[in-house]
Amino acid sequence: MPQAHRLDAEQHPDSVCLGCGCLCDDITAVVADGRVVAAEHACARGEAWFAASSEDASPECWIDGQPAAIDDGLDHAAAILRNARSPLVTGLDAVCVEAQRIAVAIADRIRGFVDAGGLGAHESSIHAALEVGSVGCTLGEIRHRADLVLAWFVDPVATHPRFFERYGVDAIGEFVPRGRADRRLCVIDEHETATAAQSDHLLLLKRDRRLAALWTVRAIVAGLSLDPHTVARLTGVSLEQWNTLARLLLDARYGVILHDAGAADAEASIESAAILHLVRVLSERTRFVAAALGSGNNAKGAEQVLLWSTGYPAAVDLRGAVPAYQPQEATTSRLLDRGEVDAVLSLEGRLALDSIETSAGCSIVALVEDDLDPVPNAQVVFRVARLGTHAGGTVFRSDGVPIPARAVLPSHAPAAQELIALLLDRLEHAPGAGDA
Amino acid sequence: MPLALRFTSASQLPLELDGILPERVQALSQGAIEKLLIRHGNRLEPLAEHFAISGSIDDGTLIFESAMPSGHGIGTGMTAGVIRVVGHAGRRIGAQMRGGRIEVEGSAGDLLGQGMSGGRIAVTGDAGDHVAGPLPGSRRGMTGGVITIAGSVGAFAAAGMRRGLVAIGQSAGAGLGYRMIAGTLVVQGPCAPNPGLEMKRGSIVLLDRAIELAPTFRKAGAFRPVFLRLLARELASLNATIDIRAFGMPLDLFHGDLLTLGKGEIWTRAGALASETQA
Amino acid sequence: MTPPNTPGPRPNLVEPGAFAEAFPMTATRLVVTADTPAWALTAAQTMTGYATSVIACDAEAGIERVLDESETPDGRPGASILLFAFSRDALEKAVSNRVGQCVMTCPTTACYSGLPAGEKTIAVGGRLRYFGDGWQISKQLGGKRYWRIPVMDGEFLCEETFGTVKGVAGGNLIFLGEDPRATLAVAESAAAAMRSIPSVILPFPGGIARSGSKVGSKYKALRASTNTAFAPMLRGQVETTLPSSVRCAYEIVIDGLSLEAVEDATRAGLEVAGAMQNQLVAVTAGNYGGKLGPYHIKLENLI
Amino acid sequence: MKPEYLKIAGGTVHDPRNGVDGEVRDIWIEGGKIVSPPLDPDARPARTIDARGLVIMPGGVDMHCHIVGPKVDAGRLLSIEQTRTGSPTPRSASQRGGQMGAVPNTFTTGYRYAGLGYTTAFDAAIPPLFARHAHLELEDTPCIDRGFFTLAGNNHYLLNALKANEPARARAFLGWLIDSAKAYAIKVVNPGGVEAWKQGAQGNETDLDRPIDHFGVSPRQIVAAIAQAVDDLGLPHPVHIHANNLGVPGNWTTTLETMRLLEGRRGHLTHIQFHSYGGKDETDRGFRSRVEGLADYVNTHKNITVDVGQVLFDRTVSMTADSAVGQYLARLSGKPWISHDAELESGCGVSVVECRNTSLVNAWQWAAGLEWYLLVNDPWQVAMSTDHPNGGSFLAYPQVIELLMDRDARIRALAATPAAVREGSLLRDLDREYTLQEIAIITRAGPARMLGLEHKGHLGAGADADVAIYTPGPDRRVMFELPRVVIKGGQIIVENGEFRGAPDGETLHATADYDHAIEPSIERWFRDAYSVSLRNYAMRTPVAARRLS
Repeated sequence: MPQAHRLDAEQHPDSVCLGCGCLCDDITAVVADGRVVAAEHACARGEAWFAASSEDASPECWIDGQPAAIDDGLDHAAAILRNARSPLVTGLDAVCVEAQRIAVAIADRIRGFVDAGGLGAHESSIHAALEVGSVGCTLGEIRHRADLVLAWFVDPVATHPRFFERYGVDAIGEFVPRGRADRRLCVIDEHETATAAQSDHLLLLKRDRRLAALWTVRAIVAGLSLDPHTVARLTGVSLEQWNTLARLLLDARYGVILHDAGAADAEASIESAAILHLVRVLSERTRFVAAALGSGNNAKGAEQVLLWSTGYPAAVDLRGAVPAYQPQEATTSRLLDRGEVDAVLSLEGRLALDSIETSAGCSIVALVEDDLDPVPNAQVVFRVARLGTHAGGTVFRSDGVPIPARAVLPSHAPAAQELIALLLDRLEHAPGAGDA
Repeated sequence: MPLALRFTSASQLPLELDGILPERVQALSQGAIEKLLIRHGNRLEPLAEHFAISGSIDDGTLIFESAMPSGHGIGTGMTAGVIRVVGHAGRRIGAQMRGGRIEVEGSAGDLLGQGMSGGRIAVTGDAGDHVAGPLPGSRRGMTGGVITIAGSVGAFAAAGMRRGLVAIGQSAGAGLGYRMIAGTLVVQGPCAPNPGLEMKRGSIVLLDRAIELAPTFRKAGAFRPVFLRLLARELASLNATIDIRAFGMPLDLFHGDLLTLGKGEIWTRAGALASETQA
Repeated sequence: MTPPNTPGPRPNLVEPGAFAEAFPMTATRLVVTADTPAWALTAAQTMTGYATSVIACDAEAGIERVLDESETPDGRPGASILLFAFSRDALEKAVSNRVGQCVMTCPTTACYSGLPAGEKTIAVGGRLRYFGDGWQISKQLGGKRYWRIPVMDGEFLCEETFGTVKGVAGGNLIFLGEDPRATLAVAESAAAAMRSIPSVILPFPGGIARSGSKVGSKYKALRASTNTAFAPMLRGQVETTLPSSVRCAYEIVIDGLSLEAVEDATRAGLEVAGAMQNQLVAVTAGNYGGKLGPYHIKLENLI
Repeated sequence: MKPEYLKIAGGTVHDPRNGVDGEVRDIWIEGGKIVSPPLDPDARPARTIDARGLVIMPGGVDMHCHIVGPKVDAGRLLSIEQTRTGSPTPRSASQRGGQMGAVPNTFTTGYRYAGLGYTTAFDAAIPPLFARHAHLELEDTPCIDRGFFTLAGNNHYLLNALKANEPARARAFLGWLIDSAKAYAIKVVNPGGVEAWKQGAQGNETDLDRPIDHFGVSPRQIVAAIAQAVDDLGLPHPVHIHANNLGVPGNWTTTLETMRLLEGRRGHLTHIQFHSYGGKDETDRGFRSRVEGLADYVNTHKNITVDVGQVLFDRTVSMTADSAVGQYLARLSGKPWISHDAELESGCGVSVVECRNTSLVNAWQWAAGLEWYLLVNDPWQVAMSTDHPNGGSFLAYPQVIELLMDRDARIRALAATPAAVREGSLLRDLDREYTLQEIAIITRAGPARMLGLEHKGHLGAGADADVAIYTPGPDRRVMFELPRVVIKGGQIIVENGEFRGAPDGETLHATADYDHAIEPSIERWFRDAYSVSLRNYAMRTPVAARRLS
């Protein structure tokens, strides 16, 4: 990290990097010439994230592809949303909690659907929590206590470069005073990943064998006897190796399974639930937790805001008098794929871009952070200040810890929460507001 | 004479048809039926705005005459009478159904028979995900009734099922019988690997020739118990598209999921498992 | 059985005014099936043994009919059985004991209710399931619940509840003759004809009882004792109802699911008696003076 | 500008703090506050509420509930089925939609509290690490003033300070913590026990005097030190104690010891019902209520206050920072369980539970709760709570009031419990019936006093104009379920049973005058130990909050 900065450079300590799910908040962003010239403590990925902070020059609003005044854009957007019969507010995971709260209020006023985002990664984790619950912890607990880390089809060394340094494995902790030397790292993955290269134990497992493998481990932990041939055939790994792994898990004082954020398919849901089940059973014998490696977005915030303001974690239908939970119906991808919405307020502009094919006949109001070309097929586009560099706001880390991202650069464009607060105001006070 | 509803609207937006039930319209005049409110997107609109209504319901039958993939919740909470749907229909058909009969001449969307506790649903085409599954936030699926589907189904069919019978004429997707509590499930065609995970009780009969079970299912042997004869007869009487000749010879019995009680049973054709678990 | 063109019975063959006095009893019908007709019959015979009279048995029972494959719920050979008892509780106990001891134990069998489960039912599989020691499996098919109880040749399947009806028990015919052999031959033919009537059974051995009874006894502990009035060898010692030439009386007791069925069976017996009248002195019926049973089946009305 | 008055005329006023017991008075409101009647004889109120024949009380104060924060969201997640089937609060121009399950959304929470005449509520268990989350959520909780207590009983910094025998550092840290979290009070949950549980699956602290591994301080030391520090800091509410061994048979001795160790220092023992069981010692055969001895102690020690944590017979969600209890309950039910360890601070356990009057344990819990209300002589020492949603919903308060005011209703309910409770509980012989004045104390004036809320829980001049007006009737449950008028900060929220508007409430927090010399040490601590930086942890930016100190 180069430490020599121009004399007029501004230092912003404790800045938050949204480059990955680590949400490292010990970054000193160094600002000069209206951009972040250095991000001290950041990994390469984080440096790139800060460096991508663009100049804040392009227009703040487009209507039908033409630059326009924000006021006009708001009027136009409000008209679209107010007249919509089946509107969707989505992309909540791209914005801060403050904006998410307003987004839910907008969905409530326009009587639409509201959902976190397009990828549906939350589906499996929510499904799993409903089936099993979850035994977890904040990332700092992993650092202080975990003497066994099992990386299950995740490669944090590559995707979350500072994870081991900050939250576990390499870090010194209260109950793991020698850091890495006090911990075991097990990796189960398809390939010899960067994380695998650092592991003490590695099991190579084909992706489509994940459920068979989880059931094998669960059975061993439960004390069931298994047929070695069947296990080898179903998992491609010998029963003996699974027994060894199970022993490691049971011998841990505080073990953690690191897994990914999930996916929208059935197998991923079952897999997530099985991991949580395994952890719950292990918790009867020792301390064990599961932790999802988040991404740099605010998916956890979206889940929490939706829970507290509607009672449900995602895919909420606010068309009726009370919120309804439609986890298998009102997700963004399903609604768009099926053409069941006639207007979309997307707080995550790329979502609108991605779904052009399927959303024909549907009006789009989009918020974008970058000065991209106007979003094709969107009627109204607002450029908002980039969260974490140009705008502040609270982001929930994947472990639920709220972290306030702050602006380090000035912005002409409003923050997402400011912009949609104006939009909500239009919807509440313009003629026709509150009509059923 | 049945009461016929022909879909005349151009809208593709979701229509919630949950209040349109034989037992409800029975007592209503044509005019009153036309004024029944249905949810179209986020508004309540009269039925007549979307449907041409003819006939009357003196025989207890209500017919949706046209394909309606965006028409959801048909037969929700139904207790008596008959609903026929001609053409593909939307999601949540027969949700929370307690009695009566729904016939879909076409395919059904996701969540067919969600939270169903009684009655009979027959689908000539395919059905989507979560057939006979639980209501949102619940872990318990269908608690009674019969669903037959001539075609294939998506993921999580009969997940959390508590009671009743589901027969699937062709293939089934992942999560078949996941966390099944009890009940009976028959699949004629191929099914995704690992059916019946975490099932506690209940019977799953898989008639395809290649089945993959989790390692926590254990073989008991090949049997032909009387209950399979009864099941075959029941399937025949339901006109389910299941080849009941397979029931004429012993089937392999596996018990599981040993992780969760292990009192469930999966029946397969003899030798359908490439290698069998024995402990 | 009865030859066609049978001439009518001679006058006074049927004792004038004779009537059978019948009682309501709770009744059920079981269908027992097995892999072979022989095992089905074995189960049926065993479970209907020692079931002649509720005077000293837990129930009155008999095989109603042998069933072929097309007639049973599971497509196997079987038999239908009727059982009668004084109360539904008594019936439930008798049926579940008998099914438990005589059907469940019998190779390859299964057991079903032969009556629709109306308002009144008795639990059979519902009681026997506990034999499964926790491994029993409940199955609902076609609106009925079955219990699958693991046993050594696989599993014993038994329907959970059996429908019951108010049946009629104690219908009877008494054949009076001079020659015991000839009288018995008539009774045998009559029993055969009566058994072909649906919904009835003749609970006594071969359908025929020789020890007709009267209510009460000189011994306080006994509720019934030999019917002295019909015992020919007591003719010199007690008052008798037997005509002087009669040396032998055989009784056929009829239990049926309805009064009509009992009457039909009685009629069938009378027809045989008519056809074989030259082997009889008279036909009569037993009663208690009409004070005990609500049903009076007058033989004359059935000719 | 002329003052705009709202006058509540001719009502029967119950204002225990000001010694008003059922007197007919006029209440004048102006600028969101209760004011003295204007001296100007010509002063005319802009609006007068005719309250003749009606009962007037200050707005209710719930001093211990769980309404915000990560564990409440976890509870929402696990109770979707209850929410989906709960009674609706339909959307209107002034209201967001919601359904009242065991754990309703924040809006429904606010509306329903107001709908009962409650205008203030405190969430009892927020780890400081999640304070920011709690504050965001409180901002979405309308109609009530609110705040939270923050957790300190298993905090590593504090344990280290106690281990080093540095009470001054511990005190300064607690002051800093209150300030940093913008919390209202300091709470301890299973002091030391949560840390012990985190160190090993079977770990928990069963003995007040056994030092916790690694830290070498005992629960007794933790509670005593925090109680002293809170007193020394002059926080408005004393240490809020969720004692060790919650729910464990025989735990009454732990509870008694915990009261004793306060040695005259102020202390509030919360959901005391869950800590009042016999069953382990030699004289007790099995699980049962052991309230009597504890209540006697409270009756003779004015330094102690309690809230009850009444259990009702219903389906609900258990949520606690006591991870060990969370796991115990989940093990019993086999149902979904959410546990979440908060680094260096706390734990969290959430699971779905159902209480039945046919269950011996549940029935004893129910009886123990009522015994508490009836055996504490001075109503100022006992506050009403259900530990919402743990023992039951706050919506059950009218039901509890009925059981307290009507002995016959109580005996009827008792009759439906198992024989051991029916015959073994003291309830059979307790004839006490609460008066309206006493109800006003345990639901409003008392909790406000316990919390040190000068502006709440009374109707004297200067108080917040939070007022509940009830229609008196023999059916106390109906009376308290359906207030005629509810006023919050001078604004009418409920009138004639109808919802009139949903004002935003305020978040109330305390401030402490602590020794700022501690800050470098805390900075070092954060750099070395936390997964977030100090600057991103502490709530430096003002929240929409009112400071109370």
